[in-house]
Amino acid sequence: MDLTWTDEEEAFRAEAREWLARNKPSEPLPSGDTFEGFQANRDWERRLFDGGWAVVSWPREYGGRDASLWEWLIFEEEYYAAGLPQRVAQNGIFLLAPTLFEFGTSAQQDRYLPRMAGVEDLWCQGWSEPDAGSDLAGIKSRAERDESAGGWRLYGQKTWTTRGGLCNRLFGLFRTDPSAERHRGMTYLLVDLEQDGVTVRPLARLDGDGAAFAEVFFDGAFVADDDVLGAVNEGWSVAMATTGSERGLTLRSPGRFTASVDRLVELYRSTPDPDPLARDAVVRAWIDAEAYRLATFETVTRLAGGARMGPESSVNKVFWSEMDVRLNEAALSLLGPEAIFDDTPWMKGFEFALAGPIYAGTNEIQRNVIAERLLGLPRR
Amino acid sequence: MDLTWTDEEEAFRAEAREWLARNKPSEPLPSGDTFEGFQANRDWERRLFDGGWAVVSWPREYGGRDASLWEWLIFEEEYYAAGLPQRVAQNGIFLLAPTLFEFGTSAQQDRYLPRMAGVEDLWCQGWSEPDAGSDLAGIKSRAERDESAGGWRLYGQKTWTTRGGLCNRLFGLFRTDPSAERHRGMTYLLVDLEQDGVTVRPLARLDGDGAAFAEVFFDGAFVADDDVLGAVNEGWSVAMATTGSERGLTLRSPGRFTASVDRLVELYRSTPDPDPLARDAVVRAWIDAEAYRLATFETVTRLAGGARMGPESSVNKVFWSEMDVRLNEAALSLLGPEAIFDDTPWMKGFEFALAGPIYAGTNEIQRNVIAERLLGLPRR
Amino acid sequence: MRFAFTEDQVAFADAVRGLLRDQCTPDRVRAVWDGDEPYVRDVWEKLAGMGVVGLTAPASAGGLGMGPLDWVLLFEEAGRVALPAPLVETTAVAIPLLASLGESACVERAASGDGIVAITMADNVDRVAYGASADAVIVCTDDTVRLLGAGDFRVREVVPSVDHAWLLAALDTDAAAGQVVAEGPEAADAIADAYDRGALAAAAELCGLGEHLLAAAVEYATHRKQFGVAIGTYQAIKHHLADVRIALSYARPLVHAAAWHVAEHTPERSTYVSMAKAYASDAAVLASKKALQVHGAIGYTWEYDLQLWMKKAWALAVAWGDADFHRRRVADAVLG
Amino acid sequence: MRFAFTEDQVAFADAVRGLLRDQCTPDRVRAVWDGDEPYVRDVWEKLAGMGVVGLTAPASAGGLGMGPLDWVLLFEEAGRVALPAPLVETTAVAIPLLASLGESACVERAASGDGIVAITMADNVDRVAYGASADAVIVCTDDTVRLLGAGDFRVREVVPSVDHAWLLAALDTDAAAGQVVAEGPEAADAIADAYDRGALAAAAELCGLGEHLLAAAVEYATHRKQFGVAIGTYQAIKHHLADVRIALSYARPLVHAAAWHVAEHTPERSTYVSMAKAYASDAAVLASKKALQVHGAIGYTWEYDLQLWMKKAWALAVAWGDADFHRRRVADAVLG
Repeated sequence: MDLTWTDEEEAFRAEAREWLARNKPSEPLPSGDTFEGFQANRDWERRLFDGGWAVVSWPREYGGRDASLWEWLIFEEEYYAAGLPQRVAQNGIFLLAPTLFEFGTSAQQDRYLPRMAGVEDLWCQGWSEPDAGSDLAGIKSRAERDESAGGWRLYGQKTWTTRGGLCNRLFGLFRTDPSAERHRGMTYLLVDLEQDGVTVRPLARLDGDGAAFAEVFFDGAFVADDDVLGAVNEGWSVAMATTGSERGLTLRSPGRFTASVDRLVELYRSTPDPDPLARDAVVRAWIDAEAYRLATFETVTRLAGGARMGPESSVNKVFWSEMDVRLNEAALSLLGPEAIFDDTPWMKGFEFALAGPIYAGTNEIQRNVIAERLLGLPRR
Repeated sequence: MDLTWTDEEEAFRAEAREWLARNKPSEPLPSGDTFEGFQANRDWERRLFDGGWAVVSWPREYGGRDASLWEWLIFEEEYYAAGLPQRVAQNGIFLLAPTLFEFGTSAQQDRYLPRMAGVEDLWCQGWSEPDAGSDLAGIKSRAERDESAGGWRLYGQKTWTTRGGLCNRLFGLFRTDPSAERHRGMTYLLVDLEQDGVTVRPLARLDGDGAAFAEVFFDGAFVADDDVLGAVNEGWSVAMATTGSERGLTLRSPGRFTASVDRLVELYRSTPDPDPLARDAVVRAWIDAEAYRLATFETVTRLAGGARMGPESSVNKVFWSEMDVRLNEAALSLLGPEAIFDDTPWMKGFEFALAGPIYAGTNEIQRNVIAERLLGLPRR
Repeated sequence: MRFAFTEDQVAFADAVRGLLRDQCTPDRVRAVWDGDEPYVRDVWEKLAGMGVVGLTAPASAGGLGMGPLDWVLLFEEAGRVALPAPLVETTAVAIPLLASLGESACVERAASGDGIVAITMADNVDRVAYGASADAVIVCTDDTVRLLGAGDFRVREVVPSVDHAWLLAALDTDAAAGQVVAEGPEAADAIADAYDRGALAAAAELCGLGEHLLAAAVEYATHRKQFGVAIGTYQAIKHHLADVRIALSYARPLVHAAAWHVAEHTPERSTYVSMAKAYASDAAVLASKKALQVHGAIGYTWEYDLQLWMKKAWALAVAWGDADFHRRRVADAVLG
Repeated sequence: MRFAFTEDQVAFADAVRGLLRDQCTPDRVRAVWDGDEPYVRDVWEKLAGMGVVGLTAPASAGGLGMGPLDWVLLFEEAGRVALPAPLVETTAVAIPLLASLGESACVERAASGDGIVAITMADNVDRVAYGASADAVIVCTDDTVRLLGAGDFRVREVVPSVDHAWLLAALDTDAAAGQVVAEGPEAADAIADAYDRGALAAAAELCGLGEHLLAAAVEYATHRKQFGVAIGTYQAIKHHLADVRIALSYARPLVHAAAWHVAEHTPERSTYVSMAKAYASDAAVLASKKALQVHGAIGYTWEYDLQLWMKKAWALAVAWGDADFHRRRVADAVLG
């Protein structure tokens, strides 16, 4: 065991820190989940790409710098410590990209990865549907074969599509075999949203951000055969690779929480005569964030040794999502009567955190997975 | 609304307090759940009976004083405030007696109630079996018809029978219709344990009290027809009246918790430099106990107006059982390093409290009842 | 000992419930959220017509001369519909405060529903609920009660609480503006009682908010299907909502007992109010979180009405002292 | 950065696990509970034979000269079988303390397994774990380390902890008895390090105890049937046990990191030890409560072995500082 960074890693950290300090926007960025604030975020992320920092762990040919997982963690720590926000490109670079690297053809990789990293394409995820939330296998949107056009025609509806109203592309699951049921007969498709037969209706989030979600309606939109990711009718297993990433390591790097908890400690120190109960809540949040960071180091050590993420990603997801709620509640409790106001970073953080136990598989589903797949308790 | 006691009630309280102060044992009683400590408790409860305080809410003819439910609550407050322990007679007087009053013949009432109140008979409950815990309808013990003897022969096993090794009588459910299943075909029987065909094997409790439970084995023991309570094969509905009492009002009178929380406050006051977190835990326990007391007052007002306890008794049971755990944990947390020792009242209280979420229907089952019967959520 | 309301008290609450259910619909709450009006004026007028707004005013001022036992159930009903109107501020707090200090003209106007009276108990006038739409503002500082008339203050800024129907105004005023209604120990006592009434009324509204959130979640879980069955058949959902039922079932008796103690002006009244506010705040916040979790993504949108209740619960759980504050107050009384 | 143990470290732990699984069976734990012996002497001798007892002693004293990264996994194994023996006291705390202060004779004897060394860090000798069966007792007070030999103390009374296999002795001794091994700042530093090692070893044992309690509950829930199905099919049971899995899965990395910080003697070592002990204490107590709830009545009996693990978890959660104490220590370091 060695919990120190190498000289190379320290140099990487110093380089990232310096670049971010020099290049980050002088003012805090507006929310990227609003129509008004989106472009400023996109501009910033383009700058990140131009500086070679958009996708550090990707190969250089696609805009990355071949960084190790360790370096990616370091970058994330520095990124969030600099006060920078979650990326508008994140669903592409963190959820689709791992699947593209694993299942995509080289043509698909060449076509999409650089534009994704450079925020020329913005990708949203087309998983959930009105009747398929926790029960993802219940999706009904379908792709009908259009042999003459060499592809598929889409029909149906997706919903809770993050930033759907701001994205030009969608990756999602569609039924391609009408005779198959549940997990079978679905195909993972890469869809151009800027075409006839697609209607996007934005949905505002609990905190009022107007472009946070969208409903996406398909009525004959076209997907060419070379935009099928993986094999036809094998979409479920292709998609599962992505949901593993969503629940596991990539969606919530420890740097996000160590940065939040550092701000919480600052808030504590600047609070006159803080309540001892709030002190306890703050130190619990601090320990939680440290536990999460160390558990991630353990995971990354295993992954670096060739292991793959299994159902323990569900342990991860429950932990970070509930930690995030507690962390923001600790801040609200420190704020006391001031906790009543809207648009403070902590109320916004609390509202944002409340989504954690719901999305990427509800925590109820995750606990079922932990019980059945990690502990071996019997399914019904 | 009037949260004051009448002059009569105040007089009743003063009389009870004075009698208890004059008559209670000079030394704290040993645990009544041990073979060594049982007799001292029985002696004390006999004295209570002789003084007319054993069963205050019963009719005078059976040893009570026709007290109202309010007076019963007052007596319980005084009883526990005097530092007196849970009664060894309790399963008879609190669980069987309400059923006897409602379903018993006058002959049964005359035969059993006075001896129960006078601790001449000690009753235990024969509900659970090795394969029927939460699933009470899964019981298998049976009573076979013995026409010539005018009664029934018992076969099978009961378990978790509280103080079974110290009691001479058992009330329980036995299958009398071999063709019926689940809730049907059971009969509520009153069984003499001091006869051939009965074997009692005591089981020690988590805290070491050796007579706390027993397994009771039946192999041809006899129950005469006049010891059938209610109708043959109608035992389930007869028994449900008793489990209502167990979960609801009678098993845990608020006086028990207000007395415990008063001791907790004393402990807090005698703790040098108590931690602010422990202060918070103590005040939470204090509020919990007050909430429970007030909710009981509301219930008693409804009962006095002719209402009956329904599924809200499950709300009650979850609340008091989990409050009791928290209350004892608050004390252990105040004790700090001293919390490690066995045989302190608070460790004993903690261990005792841990049974609360398990017995009288686990809290998982109670929450199902609350969800399905109070909230109307669909069964599977 | 009788822990129950009178038939009249229950009947009044039922009548108010009926009125609010019909009149204070979610689209009316939305109108206030959207800034169309500062509170639901038409509903407020109807409540005034029923006598609700002025119920705490003496008969001589056009009121019903009622006390906390008469109004506590009404505030639960106000919470149940997330009523966006100053019932806590004007009816529970301001009117009885002014009436007890012999200030009748303002009481009469407020009781009639014609003008609303805002109140602040902070050291400043920077966060006055309904301050932007009030005709009069009571400023309570230490042992002075000052009444500002319409000409005595200007609105500098409106600061949204997380409940967009409950706006706080920063006012500009002179230190000597308005009229000193009371000073000294008498004023200090009246202010303390006013604070207790505010916390009590807020606690009752929180109970009503919690009951609605629970009912909405039960309704959703009964009809929403996943994996081929209603999600309410799942034990995890059942236990989430059972926990809410338990929390609310023990908050209400504390709130009702606190109303009795305030009505009787017992020495323990503030302790009971604090127990009630602590419990009700926690129960309503629990209800909001569990209701959101049961609803899932749909509850997390701006469009869906669940947020109207959730955010009012969050704001009210903090207003009039949060649960930690009130538990400290109980601890100081009980533990010394 | 490499957050993993070496193959040797894992292999050593596996070997110890095998030995303990075979030798330290529940009936052996029961024997200590029943007072037949003060600790499992035969198991202790076998552990000594494997080098475990003396692993922290220098080679010159017959030990393996190993540090926390070598032993932390072993303590998890000791917890898994609820080992009733002074592994924390003698191996993690006393031997390295005496060795660091140059006290070799006593170290050599302890490392061989022939005699055990008890230690107290309180101001008195009233609660000395294993004091009744120790050949030597270390008394640490402020900045003095005193070593009492067999003739320097008498056992006045034995006080049972809730874990009946972990007995505390009240000793009689003279203030000047025994030998002062170290004094002054050097002693104070050594005592602080010893305390950290004790808390770390206890945290590791708590993880092992928690893992066993979880495994026992999973096993029971898989086979126990009610309503015609295994109770482990119920979502409420699943979620109880998932919560235990989560708590333990985040406690272990903290314990392992704390071992590294102690091994490296970093400035943050005490803070990491405190984080580990706080988390492990809470996780093990949670495991005990959920395991009991899943077992129901059977787990609530004296006969059933679950109590051996539960009560050891309760005792160890309090020993070497409870979770609140250690969180305060973290707060003092992090928040000032």
